[in-house]
Amino acid sequence: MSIRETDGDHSHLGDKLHLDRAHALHLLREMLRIRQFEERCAELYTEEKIRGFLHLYTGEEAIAVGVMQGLTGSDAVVATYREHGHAIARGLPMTRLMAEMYGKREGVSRGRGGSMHVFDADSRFYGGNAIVGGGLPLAVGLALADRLLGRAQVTACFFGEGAAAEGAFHESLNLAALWQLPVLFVCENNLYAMGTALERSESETAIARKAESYRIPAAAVDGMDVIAIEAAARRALAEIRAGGGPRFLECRTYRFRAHSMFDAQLYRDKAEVEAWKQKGPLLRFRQWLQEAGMLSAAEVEHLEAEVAEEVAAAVAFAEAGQWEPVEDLARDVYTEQPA
Amino acid sequence: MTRDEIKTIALQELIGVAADLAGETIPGDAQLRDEFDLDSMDILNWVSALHKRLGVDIPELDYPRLVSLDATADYLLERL
Amino acid sequence: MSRLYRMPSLGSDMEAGTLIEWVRQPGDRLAKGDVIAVIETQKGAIEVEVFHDAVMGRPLIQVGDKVPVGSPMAELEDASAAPALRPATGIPATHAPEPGPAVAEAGTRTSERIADQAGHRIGHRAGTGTAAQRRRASPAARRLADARGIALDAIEGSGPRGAVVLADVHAATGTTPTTEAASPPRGHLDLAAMRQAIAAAMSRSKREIPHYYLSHDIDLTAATDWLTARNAQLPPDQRLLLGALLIKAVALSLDKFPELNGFDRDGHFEPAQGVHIGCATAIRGGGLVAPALHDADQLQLPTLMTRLRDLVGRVRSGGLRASELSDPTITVSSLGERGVDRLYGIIYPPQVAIVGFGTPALRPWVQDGQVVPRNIVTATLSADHRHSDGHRGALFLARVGQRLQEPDTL
Amino acid sequence: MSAQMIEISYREAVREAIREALNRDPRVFLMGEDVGRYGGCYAVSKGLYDEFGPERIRDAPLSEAGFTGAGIGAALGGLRPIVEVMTVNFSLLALDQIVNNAATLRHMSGGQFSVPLVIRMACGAGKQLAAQHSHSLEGWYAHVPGIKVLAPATLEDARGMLWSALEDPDPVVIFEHVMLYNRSGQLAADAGAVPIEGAAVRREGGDVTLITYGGSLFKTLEAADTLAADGIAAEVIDLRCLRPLDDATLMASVARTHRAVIIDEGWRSGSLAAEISARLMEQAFWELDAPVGRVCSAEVPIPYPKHLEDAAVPQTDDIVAAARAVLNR
Repeated sequence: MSIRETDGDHSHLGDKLHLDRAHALHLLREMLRIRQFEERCAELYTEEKIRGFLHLYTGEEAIAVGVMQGLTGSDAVVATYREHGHAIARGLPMTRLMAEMYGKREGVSRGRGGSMHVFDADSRFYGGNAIVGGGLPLAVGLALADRLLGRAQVTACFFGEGAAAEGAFHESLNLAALWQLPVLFVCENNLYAMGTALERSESETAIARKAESYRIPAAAVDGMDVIAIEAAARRALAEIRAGGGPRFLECRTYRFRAHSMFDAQLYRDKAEVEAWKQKGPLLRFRQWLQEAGMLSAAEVEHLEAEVAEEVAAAVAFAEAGQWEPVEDLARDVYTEQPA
Repeated sequence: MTRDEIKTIALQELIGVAADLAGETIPGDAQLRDEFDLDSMDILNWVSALHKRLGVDIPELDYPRLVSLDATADYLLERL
Repeated sequence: MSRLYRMPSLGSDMEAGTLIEWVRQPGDRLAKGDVIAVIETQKGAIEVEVFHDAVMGRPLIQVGDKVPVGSPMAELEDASAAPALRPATGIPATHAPEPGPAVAEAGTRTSERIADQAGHRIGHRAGTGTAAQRRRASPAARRLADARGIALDAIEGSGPRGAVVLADVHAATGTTPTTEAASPPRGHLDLAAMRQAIAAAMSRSKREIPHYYLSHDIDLTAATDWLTARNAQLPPDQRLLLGALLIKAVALSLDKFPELNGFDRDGHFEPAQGVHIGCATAIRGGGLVAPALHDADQLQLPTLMTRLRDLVGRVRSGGLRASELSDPTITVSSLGERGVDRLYGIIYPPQVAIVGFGTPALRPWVQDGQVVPRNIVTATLSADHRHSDGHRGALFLARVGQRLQEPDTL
Repeated sequence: MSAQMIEISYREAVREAIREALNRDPRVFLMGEDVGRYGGCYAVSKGLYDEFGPERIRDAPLSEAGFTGAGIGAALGGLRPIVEVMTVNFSLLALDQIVNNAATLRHMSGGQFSVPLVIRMACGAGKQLAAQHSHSLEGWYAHVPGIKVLAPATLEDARGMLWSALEDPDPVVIFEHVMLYNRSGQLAADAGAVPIEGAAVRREGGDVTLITYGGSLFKTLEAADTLAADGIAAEVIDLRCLRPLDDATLMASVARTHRAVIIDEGWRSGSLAAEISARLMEQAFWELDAPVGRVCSAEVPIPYPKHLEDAAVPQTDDIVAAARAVLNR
């Protein structure tokens, strides 16, 4: 049981992952959809169309997109408050996601949750959880239900490296391992818990090793490499589905934008951000595709235009949405019982 | 004007000044002051009303004669 | 400019009233003192008046509505602003520019505005003493007392620090907690409620007021002779009753005895500003009301008599006015020709004295050393010993007697 | 009611309720610290492990946040978990999961997800367990919209509330006062589910309404006996359900008695008693003939020595005195 390190060399993928052109373009498109959606959200935030906290996933898109490739429709997803990427990659309609950002009734959570609380029953997307570490026990419970009900489903649980400092993280890993539950823990280690650098908050900065201490097979992956992530996720998911109990992926990544919109980023150098941007998942994957002759510049342009259209349509949809009537304020605090 | 007509007028005017007696049955021989609790103000108002209606002056000294509707009718018949 | 006509308080025990009739309609000009509406209280239907010249505006409540004291009943337009000056299209006031204070009060009469600034209200008859402290009472007791038409002031409280509690209200009304009072029929006196109100007021009076009682026989021969002679010359509607003379004699005699004319306010005496005689008037079938004959000391006898007839008539028909119920400064109770020799009254709180007259009768009387038959009435005084003494009370009764010896000066 | 009665303790009544639920619905399982082999800290689940096995009588590590959250997740995933938290004090470790997740998910997700979870926990003083095992924080939970809060005091409720709570699509927190577990009495052999809404009038009386719940119910009934000996007829209302509160029953009673005393083992400041008092002011002010009285716990951590523990929580004499005070007798 060791931590597997991966690098940017995709040659090893040949026997594990059939990377045809269509799938490669799909991965690129998914990352691009997330990127453009969020860039537009940032703009809309400055225009006061979107309020509250807005945490952007920019730079980390490869993780959500990569992991989701291995999930089936009946698997469950538990995410954090930086979950737009997961929602888009999971297949939630961008229109209703944008309406949720606006707080409109047409939003995926009826506008109740906003940016931090995206929920979708149809795709088993259980948030949108804004208490750091708070989603992990839910994932354990969802997996427990699957186990006890005999369903061959997996719950993928995303969280940042900051969650590793929470008790709920350790309790959940312990429970999942103890009860051998079908959970894929995905740690998005972007090196900063809000503004606190990893080495300033953790005595052991290799998060995957913490999982290992609970006897959960763990791997550390280049979080900027969508192919590497997909490969690692597929491998882990296959092991989970085979009854091997939980698996843990630590995806080493970086967020290009501030923690939330109101963040002066005093805690890191611009040079550091720039250096990471050069390793950005979109940039690298696009370059790799072009170098491999799988993608032309014109195709990139066309792809970007298509995604821009989708984002524009989502904004139009959100703009046209309705506010939930105030009379419905108390609706769904409790389940309405049939009269 | 017959005695009965006079008696009817006397009753009407009595009710006029003491509306709260409207629902009462007032026998002709009933002692108005004692049985129907007429006080000096009621008597004065009644006398004033009868004066206006019939033009009969009823001096104060004669008030004691107005003991009942029958007695009043008799008295007024004399004075008309 | 419009003001609000609010449900007037007709007594400290009144908390709400029910509108029975709008006597005046929107657009009608109202002079100060004009009756605007009839309201139902536990003391019967009462005509309520306006205290300023005004034009009746939009009614804000409907016939049948019961609203607490102080609730707006109707808008009153300022009388100086002729209705024709109002915009015909009825632009909502909220759309008009916000007028400054001076503009806002432009329609208000100067005297009234000054009075307002001085903290007084014209037409407000109550004395200038400090406002009586709110009676401690439980919410439930307040509600029941209101429903039963009983003044809280009239009830002795057995609760903590003298608070009136439910049991006190039940005791005062002789009811049990399980019996609920039926609501009185509209437009009629609720005799049961009145009975309870009397019971409560009299109980409180007997508990709280240290009465002293004086009795004095007065020779009425001169007065009755004068009256008989006068009435003999006049048609019935101009004749006087002896009661009018008695009221006037009492009213005039009070000028030297201000301690008998006023109110007890938490143990302190507050002299009244005028002499408003509460004329105890029996209601056939039981019950008693003592509405005020305002400024009785200032009225000529014929006027006083006219007012008295009007007042008694309205007691019987249930048309008393607000100020008549709340304003008496002393009460006079006369049993007239069908009573007993003498009556000792019970003071009606917060008044401090009540004068009683028994039935005048021929009695043996010593005059110039001879026993002669004279027409004698026994006058009594029940007064609050906290605010006056027997000696002063005796002088007062003697003065009433003297006044009645010279009826032509009344 | 059936004529067939059985002698049963509160503890056994709760156990029977769990057993019935496990038998009736395969989705039901019990999870908590030492609920299995140990038999439950208060022996409620004794014997169930042998009967139902480790999957359905699931011992959890000392991870209140973890297993309570897992209970929420399992409920989301289609199960009907009964999570046992050993005492209300420990539940604070799971408060994030209960308040931030269980209570919010339905509303926050726009009605997409329900959390049909039941959390049972012991509460209350009386067993000399001192300041970290004896508190009554029911009022905190009753503060939170999105969950329902029950306080079964009687055998019928101990036996019958659980099934109804499991049937409820929303999270339900059940408080079992530690001093009730050993109380025994007669219960119908076929006793079953009872409604989990509405207060119950446990004793009728016209002079004063005594409002209480949980562990204070029997002290309050004792107080009512004492008062009755002095000619004071106290009505005793058992709230049963702390959220939502049954305002109608409270107001109807106070409309008859015009006086109320609330007995609540929680601390006075910001207590459930404070909430009820406020509602009486809002809805029954004009019925009140005296200020509302409260008997609550002293504002101290519950101490260990018996005499101090007794002094800290409402006792029968305190209730009698408070009732007399509002009656001015």
